[in-house]
Amino acid sequence: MSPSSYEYHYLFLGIFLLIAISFPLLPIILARIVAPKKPNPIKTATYECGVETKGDSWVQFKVQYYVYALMFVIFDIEVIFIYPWAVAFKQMGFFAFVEMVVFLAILAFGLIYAWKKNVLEWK
Amino acid sequence: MSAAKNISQVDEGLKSELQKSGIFVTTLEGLYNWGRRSSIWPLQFGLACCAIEMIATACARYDIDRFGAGLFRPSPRQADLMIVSGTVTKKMTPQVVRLYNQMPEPKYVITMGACSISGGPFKDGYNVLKGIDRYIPVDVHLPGCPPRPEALLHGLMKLQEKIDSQQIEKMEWYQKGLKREFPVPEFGPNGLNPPYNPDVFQPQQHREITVG
Amino acid sequence: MKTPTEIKQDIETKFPGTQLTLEGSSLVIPKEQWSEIAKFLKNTPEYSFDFLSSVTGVDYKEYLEVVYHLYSMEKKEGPLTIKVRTDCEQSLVPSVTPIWRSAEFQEREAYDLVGIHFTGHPDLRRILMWEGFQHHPLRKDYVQDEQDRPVEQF
Amino acid sequence: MDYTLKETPTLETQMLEVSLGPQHPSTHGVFRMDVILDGETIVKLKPVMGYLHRNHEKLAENMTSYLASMPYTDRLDYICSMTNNFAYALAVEKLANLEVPERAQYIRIIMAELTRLVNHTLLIGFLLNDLGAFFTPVLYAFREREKILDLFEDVAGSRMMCNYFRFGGLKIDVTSDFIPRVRQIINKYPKFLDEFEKLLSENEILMARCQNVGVLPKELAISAGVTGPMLRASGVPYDIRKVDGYSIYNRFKFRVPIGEKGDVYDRYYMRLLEMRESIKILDQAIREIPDGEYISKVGAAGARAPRTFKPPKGDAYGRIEAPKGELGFYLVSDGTTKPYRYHVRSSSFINLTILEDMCLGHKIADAIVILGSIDIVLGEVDR
Repeated sequence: MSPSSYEYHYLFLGIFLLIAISFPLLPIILARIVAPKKPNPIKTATYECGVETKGDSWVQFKVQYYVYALMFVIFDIEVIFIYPWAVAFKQMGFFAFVEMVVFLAILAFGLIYAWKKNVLEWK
Repeated sequence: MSAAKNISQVDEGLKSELQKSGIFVTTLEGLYNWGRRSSIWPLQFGLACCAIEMIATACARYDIDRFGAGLFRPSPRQADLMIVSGTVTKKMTPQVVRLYNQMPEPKYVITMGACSISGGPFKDGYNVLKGIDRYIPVDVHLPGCPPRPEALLHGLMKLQEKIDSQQIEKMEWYQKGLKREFPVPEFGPNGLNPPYNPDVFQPQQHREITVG
Repeated sequence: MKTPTEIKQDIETKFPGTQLTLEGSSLVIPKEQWSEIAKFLKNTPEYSFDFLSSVTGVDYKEYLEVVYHLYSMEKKEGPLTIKVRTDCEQSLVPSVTPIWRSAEFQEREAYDLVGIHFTGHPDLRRILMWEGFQHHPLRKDYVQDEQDRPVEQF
Repeated sequence: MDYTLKETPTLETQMLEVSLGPQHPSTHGVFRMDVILDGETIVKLKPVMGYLHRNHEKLAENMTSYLASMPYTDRLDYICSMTNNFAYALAVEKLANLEVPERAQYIRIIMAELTRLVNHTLLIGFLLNDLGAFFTPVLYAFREREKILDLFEDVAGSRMMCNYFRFGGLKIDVTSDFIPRVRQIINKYPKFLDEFEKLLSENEILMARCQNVGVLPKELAISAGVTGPMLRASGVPYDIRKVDGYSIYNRFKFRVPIGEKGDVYDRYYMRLLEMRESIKILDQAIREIPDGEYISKVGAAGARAPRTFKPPKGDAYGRIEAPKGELGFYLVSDGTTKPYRYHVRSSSFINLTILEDMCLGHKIADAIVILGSIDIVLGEVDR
C-alpha cells in the first residue's frame, strides 16, 4: 500500500477513528477493572439530596419535553450537513452555495411553522 | 494511625542521580497515591457557620485550588471527600450517613469544626448529635469554631499525608469480604436509634476516679 | 400612640363583659375573646396594628402563656404587648393566622417547642423537630435524653 | 360519514414529586423544599426546616449568666455576627435599662453598618450563584468581605464570631488605626459597587431572569410580617432604624430606598442602594466619633463579673434592623442571673412564610432564584 495509493488516505482515517473511540472507552474499561466495587443497598439507592425518594419517577411527563427534543434533533442534523459544505466551501463554486441556501430555506420554513404552532413557548 | 513514610524499594541516591538526568523513578503506589492526593473532590455540603469558612477557603485569598481540591461536587457520586462543616443535628444525621454511604469507595471524611467532632458549643442541646463519628468513620478531626481557612488547608494537608502513606494491598476497600456499609439511624420518640454505630464508635466507660 | 391603659378602656367599652388586666405595659386578654379583639385591633383605622412582629410561647409552670408583639406599619407606632394565658394540660389558644399571616410559622414553632395547641391554624405540624418526637423541649419539666444531659460538673 | 378532527384531549400528565433536599447547592445551607411539579411549573411547595435546630433558646436558659449566651448569638446569623450581638445587647439594656456612652454608640453603628455591607455583598454573590453565574460573583464578594473581616479580627479577635458587644458598651476599645482603615475601605467601596453594578444591573440575562419573578404584593408582605429589604422592595417604607431610631441612628442623614414591584430584581437592586446608604452612614460616623468611655461603669461591672449581673424582674423586647430584616430578642427575667425565657424573633424564619405564595406558577429554576433573593441563613431560621 504505497503512500500515494487510494487506501492510504483511508488508513489515516481508520487510525484517527480508532483513537477517537478509545478515548471514551479506555477510562470506562479501566475503571471497571481497577475501581473497588463495594455495592450495598444504601449506596445503590437513588440519590435525592440525602432523603429517601418519594413518589416514583416513571411518571407521564408533559409532551413538551419530547417535542422540544425533537426540534433540537432536527436542527442538529442540519448543522451536521453544513459542516462538510463549510469545509470545502471555496473550491465548490457558486452552484453549491445556491444549493445550500435552498436547503437552509426549507429548514427555516419548518422552523417558522413550529414557531407559529408555538411549540417553542414553554407553558 | 501513624503516617508511615512512603517505603519504596529504590534507594534515594540512585533516584536523585536519575532525576538530574530527567528520569523520574517511583513505585506504582507512589504514582497512584500522588494522583489521588492531588485531585480530591470535596462534596459541596455546608451545614452551618463552618460552611461559610469553607467557602472563604475556596475563594481567592486562601484558595483551596492550590491543593487540587477546589472542585466542590454537589452530588456524592462524584465526590471523594466529605467535609462535615457545621453542627450535625439529630434531624440531619440520617441524611449525612446516607450521603456518606452513597459516595464511591475511596472516600474520606474531615469533620470541620468543634460541632461535628463532638457537638461543640451546642453539646447540651436535645437536637444536637454529639459528633458525627458515632455513625461514620472520620479521617481528620479539625477543631475550631469555626476553624480558620488556613486550619482547613492544614487539615487537608494532613489528609493528603494520610493518603500518601496508604498501601494498595492493605486498603480497606480492596479487601475481599469487608462490609463497608454504615446503617442509617431512624428517628425514635426521644432521639435516634441506634444511638451510635457499634462497629465505628465505642463510648468511653466512665472510670471511677478514686482519690488517695 | 395611645398608652396601654387607654387601649384597655377602649376595648372594654367596645367589648363589654371582658376582664382585661394590665401587667406593666402588656395587656392580658382572656383567650375566649382574643380573636375578636385581634380583629378589632387590626381593622379599626384608629389602631391599625397590621404587623404582628413576634409570637412567643412561655411556660410558667402553672400556666402557659403566648406573648404577641403588635406594631402598626402605617402609623409607625411602637409595640403593644398582648399576653394570652391557658392551662398546661389542654393548652388551647385561638390561632391568629387568619388575621396575621406572620403568625403561621411562629405558632407552629410555639406548638412544637412549648406544646400550645392553636385552634384554627391551617396546618399545625411540628416545624423544627422531626414528626415522631414526643416531647415539647422548652417546657420547664422536659427531661433530656440520658445521653444528652450536660455532664454534671463535680 | 364526516370525519371531524376534534381537539385532541391534552395528554393526561402526572405530577412529579421532588425534594430540593437538605444537601443542595443552592439552598443556602440545610433547608428543604418539597416541591410537586407539573412538568416545569411548580404546583405545590412545602418548606421543611429544623435541620439546623441547635436549641439556642433552651441552651440560653441553662447558661450560667446573660453574658454567657452572647457568643451564641454570633452563631445565630453567622454572616452578620456583630448585628446579632447588637440586638441582644439592646434587649438586655432595655431590660436592665443601662446607659451606653457616646463613643460606644458610634462604634456600634460603625460595626453594624460594616456588617450590612458584608451581608449585602454576600447576598448578591450567592444570588448570582443561584442564577447560574457559578462562583465568579462570589469570588468578588468574598474579596471585599476579607478586607472587612480583617478589621473585625483586629478589633474583636475573631474573623466571623466577634462576640464584641457587652451590656452597656463594648468589650474593648477599637485600635488606633481602626478609623483610618475604615475610611480606606469606604473610599474604595463605591468603586467596587460601581464595578458590580456595571457587570450586573444592565445584564440582559439577569433582567430577564429576575424581573416579574416572585412578585410580593404590598398587603401580603405586611400581613406576613416580612421585614427588611424584601418589605421595602415591595414599596413599604418601613425601616426600623428610622421608625424606632434606636441607639443614635437619628443623628445620621440617610435615605431608605423603596422598590415598586417587589420582584427579585427590585430586591437585588434594593441591596445595592442600601449599601450606598450604609457607606453614607459610615462616612458621617467616622467624622463625628468622639473620644471617651467604650463601656459604661455599670456595664463594666456586669462585663467583669457576669454571674452577679441580675436584671430586675420583668420582660423586654428589643429589636434592630438587621441586614436581613427585623431581629428581635424577647427576654423574660425572674431576677436571677439566668433568663427565664429567651426568644429570638429571626427575620429569615418569618420571611419564609410567603416562599410558597411567591413560587406558585413559576418554573423550578425561578424557585431557586426566589429563595436566593429572600436571603435566609439557616442558623437564624432554625435557631
